[in-house]
Amino acid sequence: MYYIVSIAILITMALALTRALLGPSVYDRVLAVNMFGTKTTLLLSVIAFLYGRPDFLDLALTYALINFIGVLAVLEFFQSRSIRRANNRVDGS
Amino acid sequence: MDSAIDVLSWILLALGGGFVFVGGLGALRLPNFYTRMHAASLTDSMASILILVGIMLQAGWSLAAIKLLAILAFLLLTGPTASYALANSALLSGLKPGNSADESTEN
Amino acid sequence: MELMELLGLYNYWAFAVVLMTGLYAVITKGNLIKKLLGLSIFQSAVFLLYITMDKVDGGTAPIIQEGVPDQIYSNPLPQVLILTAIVVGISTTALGLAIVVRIKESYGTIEEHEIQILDRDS
Amino acid sequence: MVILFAVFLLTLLVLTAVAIVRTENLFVAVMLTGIFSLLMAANFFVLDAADVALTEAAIGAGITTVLFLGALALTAEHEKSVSSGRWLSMGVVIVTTLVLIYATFDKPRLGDPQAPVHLHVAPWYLEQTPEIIGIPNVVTAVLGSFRGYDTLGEVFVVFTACIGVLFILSGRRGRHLPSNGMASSSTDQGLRHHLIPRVVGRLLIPFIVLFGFYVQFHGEYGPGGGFQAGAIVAAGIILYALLEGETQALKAVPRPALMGMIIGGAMLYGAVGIAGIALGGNFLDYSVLADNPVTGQQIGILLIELGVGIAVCGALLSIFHAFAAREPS
Repeated sequence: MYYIVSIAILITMALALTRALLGPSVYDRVLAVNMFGTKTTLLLSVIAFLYGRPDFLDLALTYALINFIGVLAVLEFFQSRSIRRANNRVDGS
Repeated sequence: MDSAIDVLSWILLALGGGFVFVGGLGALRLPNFYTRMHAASLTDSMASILILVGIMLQAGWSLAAIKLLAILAFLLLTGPTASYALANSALLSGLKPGNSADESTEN
Repeated sequence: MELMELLGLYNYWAFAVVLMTGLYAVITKGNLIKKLLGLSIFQSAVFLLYITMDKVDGGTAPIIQEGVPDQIYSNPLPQVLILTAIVVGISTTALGLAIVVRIKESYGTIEEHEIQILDRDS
Repeated sequence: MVILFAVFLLTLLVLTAVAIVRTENLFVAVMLTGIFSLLMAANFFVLDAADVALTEAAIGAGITTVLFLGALALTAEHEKSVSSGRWLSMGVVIVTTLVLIYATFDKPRLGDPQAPVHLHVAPWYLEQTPEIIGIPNVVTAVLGSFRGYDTLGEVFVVFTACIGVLFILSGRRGRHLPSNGMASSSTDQGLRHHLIPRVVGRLLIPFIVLFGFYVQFHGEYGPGGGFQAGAIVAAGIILYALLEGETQALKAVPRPALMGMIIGGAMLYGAVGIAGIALGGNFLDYSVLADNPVTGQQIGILLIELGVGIAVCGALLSIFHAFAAREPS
């Protein structure tokens, strides 16, 4: 059963990667990265049990905790970019 | 009793696998960014609940179950937050939600 | 068995392709950040090679379990080398990025050929 | 069966690497690097390297993306495509790939127990660790004790790289740039106006730091250790900086404290080594630190892991602040 779940997750990872490669907007790619992160968390939990070493759940826990820092960094990146552009417009006029 | 828990956990895992797959399909096939995000984020949360609870039933009362609970709690907190942040930055830079297929280009 | 032999080499093939993809980015791309990305891909390929070598059939991660006497463990040595190398890798990449940022501030560009033109003109 | 998972993951890895090199939008390339790192971590885990996977997770999930985005904000987002000598280099690369693949046919296959790597010192480490050091995680034992010199060197490489970044970036910015006090105040507000990320992020920061400490002090018994813990704690504080603005994060952990962490961590490592000499042993020989050699080894590993954790955390945070404090031209 773990195998079936892992295979479903792996196929979904491939689908998410396809979305990341196709785009078309940059946000689609960020979405794909975020999806990929959740899928990796689930895959690592499942494989930890598949291997019979549940003490390796620490790894999935790491991803669950810090994976969304990347998305927040993207939000901050776009926000400061739009502020900068607005400032440049004010300076230029 | 044990076999009942086993059956329940297999059902949850199978459902979770199904949700994961449907979410991936939605993220690939739906026509524009906001619909894709809708598909991905909702199924992400649902599949996380189903799969992690399924494994938790297998683990029984142990440190592993508590860790799984923590993973689930953090995923449920961070997943929707990440979706919010993403939708917000998309909206900020002028990607309009609409029902038409994707017309946006790389920016 | 033949198939398993070939699958057992797949990791090394993936290593070769990823390594050369990184090298290609380093030698052809003119953008300095792209070069650094290529360099970090190259680096990751080397990590992959080392970690591939640590696997033993039927083994598990080298954290000794009590009450399992005949457990086979994978090789800890490559893991130690790569564990430290990952952290060193991000620090050196950051150093590279810092240099790129300074180049951008001095030259106004991070494209290699434009920098060369500016250097020749001055 | 799991080997098939590995094959699948590796195929995705190769595709991602090719896509990173092909795309001309650097922002997209950085996002794909995130996927690349996730795939690497999953691969490491499948190949039984839990400690390495944890390191890749701690570094790749947040810090790499944040650093590259910081550098992109200061430089440019698009690359200009120039194709000079592209076919020649493509040819060279393909030929080298084929040569490398040809060479792999002489390699022992994946997981072969008779491979030369598994016959030399590795069995000795696995056998002797429970007796000499008495901790379950052999990776930590080799890292901290058997190959302590190596790790000392790596810590000083991180230290040196961090000093390099600070030298290059912390000076005054380029002379031709107008200093705009208004811009700095308006861009450095973090995500203060986004209520949801702010609330959730602030809720998570204590857990991230706590988990970092768990990884630090549980490293002898499970996957973990100083390198991972330093990166995780640094990620937590970087999250604070993203949410509240960089100046606010500097109030929480000021620059002198960061300097103290980098130097103090590296010095702690060195001091443990010198304490070994002072007590009559060799440099980095922990057996003399306590009456019982096994306890001495454990104390030594605990202390040097602490030094590594502090130094790595300080170095990564200083690097982050060096990039974040700079104004784009």
